[in-house]
Amino acid sequence: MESDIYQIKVAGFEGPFNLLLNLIEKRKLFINDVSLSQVTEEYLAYMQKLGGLKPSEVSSFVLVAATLLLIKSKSLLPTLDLTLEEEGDIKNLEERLRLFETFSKLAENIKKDFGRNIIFAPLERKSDVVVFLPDSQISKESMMTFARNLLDSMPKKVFLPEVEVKKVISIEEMIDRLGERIQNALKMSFKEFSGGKAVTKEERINTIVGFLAMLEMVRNGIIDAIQEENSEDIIIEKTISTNRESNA
Amino acid sequence: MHNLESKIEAILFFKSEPVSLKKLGEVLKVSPGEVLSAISNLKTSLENRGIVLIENNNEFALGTSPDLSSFIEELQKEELNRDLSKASLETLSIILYKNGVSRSEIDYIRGVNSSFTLRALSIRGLIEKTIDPKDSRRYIYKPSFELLSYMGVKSVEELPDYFEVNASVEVAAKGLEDLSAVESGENSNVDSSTK
Amino acid sequence: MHNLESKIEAILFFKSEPVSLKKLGEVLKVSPGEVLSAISNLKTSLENRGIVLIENNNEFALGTSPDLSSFIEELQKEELNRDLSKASLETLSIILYKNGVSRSEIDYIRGVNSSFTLRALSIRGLIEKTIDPKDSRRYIYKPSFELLSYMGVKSVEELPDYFEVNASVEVAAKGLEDLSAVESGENSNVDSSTK
Repeated sequence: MESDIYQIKVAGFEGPFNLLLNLIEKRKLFINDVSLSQVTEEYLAYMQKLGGLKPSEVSSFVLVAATLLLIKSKSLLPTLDLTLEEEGDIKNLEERLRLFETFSKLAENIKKDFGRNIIFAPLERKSDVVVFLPDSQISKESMMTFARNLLDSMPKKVFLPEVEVKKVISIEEMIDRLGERIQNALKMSFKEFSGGKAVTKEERINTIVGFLAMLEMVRNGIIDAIQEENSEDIIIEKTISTNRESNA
Repeated sequence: MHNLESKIEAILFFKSEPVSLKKLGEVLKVSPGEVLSAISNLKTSLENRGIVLIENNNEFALGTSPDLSSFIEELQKEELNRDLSKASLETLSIILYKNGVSRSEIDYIRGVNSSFTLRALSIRGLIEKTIDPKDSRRYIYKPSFELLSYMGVKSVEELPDYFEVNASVEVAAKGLEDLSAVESGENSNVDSSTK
Repeated sequence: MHNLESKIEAILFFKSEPVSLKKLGEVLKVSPGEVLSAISNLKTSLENRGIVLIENNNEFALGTSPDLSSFIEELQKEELNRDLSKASLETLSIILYKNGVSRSEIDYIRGVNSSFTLRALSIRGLIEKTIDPKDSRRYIYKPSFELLSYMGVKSVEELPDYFEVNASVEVAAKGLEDLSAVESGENSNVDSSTK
């Protein structure tokens, strides 16, 4: 527990949207593919420091990273063709980020207003007549059962479901594929670089090579996350159906 | 002769905890419509007074006027906890402005798993969970009376820009349906733990 | 702007017990004469309402209108004779198996806020509360003697599997400390990001 608290403090961000929004706002940009592409490298660099977070948390950062990689690749290599699904992922990330932005702003207002003007409920009445009124539902056995059921229904730590792991693995594959595609596109569209305007050909190639190196680091980060899966677990709420069983 | 309005006032005063529309109708032997119209009169009578009527999810309670907050706080011995973490603030803003939201929707908007934060907020009494009438396998989280009290509003509608925000996020929530990945992720969680 | 009258109404409502003229003058920082004249206005405002002002030996309190007393009595009777809710029974079981438990520990184990439930159990004489010797701002809850004898035990140790279940409850309640640690950890996180 203690090490988790420490890590969260070091990380300083509650999830990928928080980080991403912060990076965009720092540059005073609006949320769109251009701004997302501009902050991608910083986001990926930040992800390198994530080791030690719970895998479930890492995977939420990785899922967003995958989409950012697509956006960045497209901005580096306009000739790179994205699939419809990939285009959809990009649009979806932008929409979710805007939604998150809305609620982050509201959260700031709530921070200001919370506890400022409180509506108080009355204090407990001392004069309430106490008459002993038991209930036939109270017995030695029923009380023991209630206590036991309650203890059972407290959230347990359970192993991360396999789906989560699979999702992360498929992102790793996706990054591999993306890396290949970029390298191929780089070979194929070489003439594109000769028409460099403000930046020289060498600079552009350097940018892309640097980006590929970054991809490799992210890939390694994901592998770390997967390796941690077996040793880590997450908190999960008891499901409703089992609660109901205890009702009966 | 005491009318419905004063009877409701007496019940809420006597109970000193939230009373549902249904319960009021039963006790007073009148229709929900009659209760609501009497409640609306009671609200008017309480304007500019020391007591206010709070309304939340068809439940009603009396409390002290938010304008007198600092004054009443001096009479209060219990320590008030005004600290909220960033995660809690984000989660509360979603629950307040959507006024009834599932965990998967909260996770979708925040981009992280919120189960820990939701439990902590529920323990503090700031949110309430009920079984989703549309899907009995999941919960719906709503603001509690305690939360509205701390925000100093008599109902969620009094929150700044409530209608505007609530309408805009309704639209955005439609996009959620497309995102089956998150949903199925949660459902499989549920499945695996019931086995 | 809130006048003296509404402030007095709020104080009496909040305190739920008789408050002396002297005390009202002190809290409101006005003379007894001013309090009395505001009280007289308040009495007029409360005419034909569900709440009345009760006066006795220069002490003042709010109460339900005497015209409604039979109605309220009926309500109370019906309330007290109702079956205990699942929430009440759950809470009671924790109080029995952790002899001497604070509200926050109960809230933590149940995952929800228990203040209304505890009050309902108190009114029925099933539990007793005493001030926590470790922290005078909070209470410790214990089963009442009547409850134990109703259950046919002389002490909680005679409850089935007491020592085993008690140990589990103690362990579960320990989690509360971890929770507060995380909450404050999150708070310091917020601090560092706002700087």
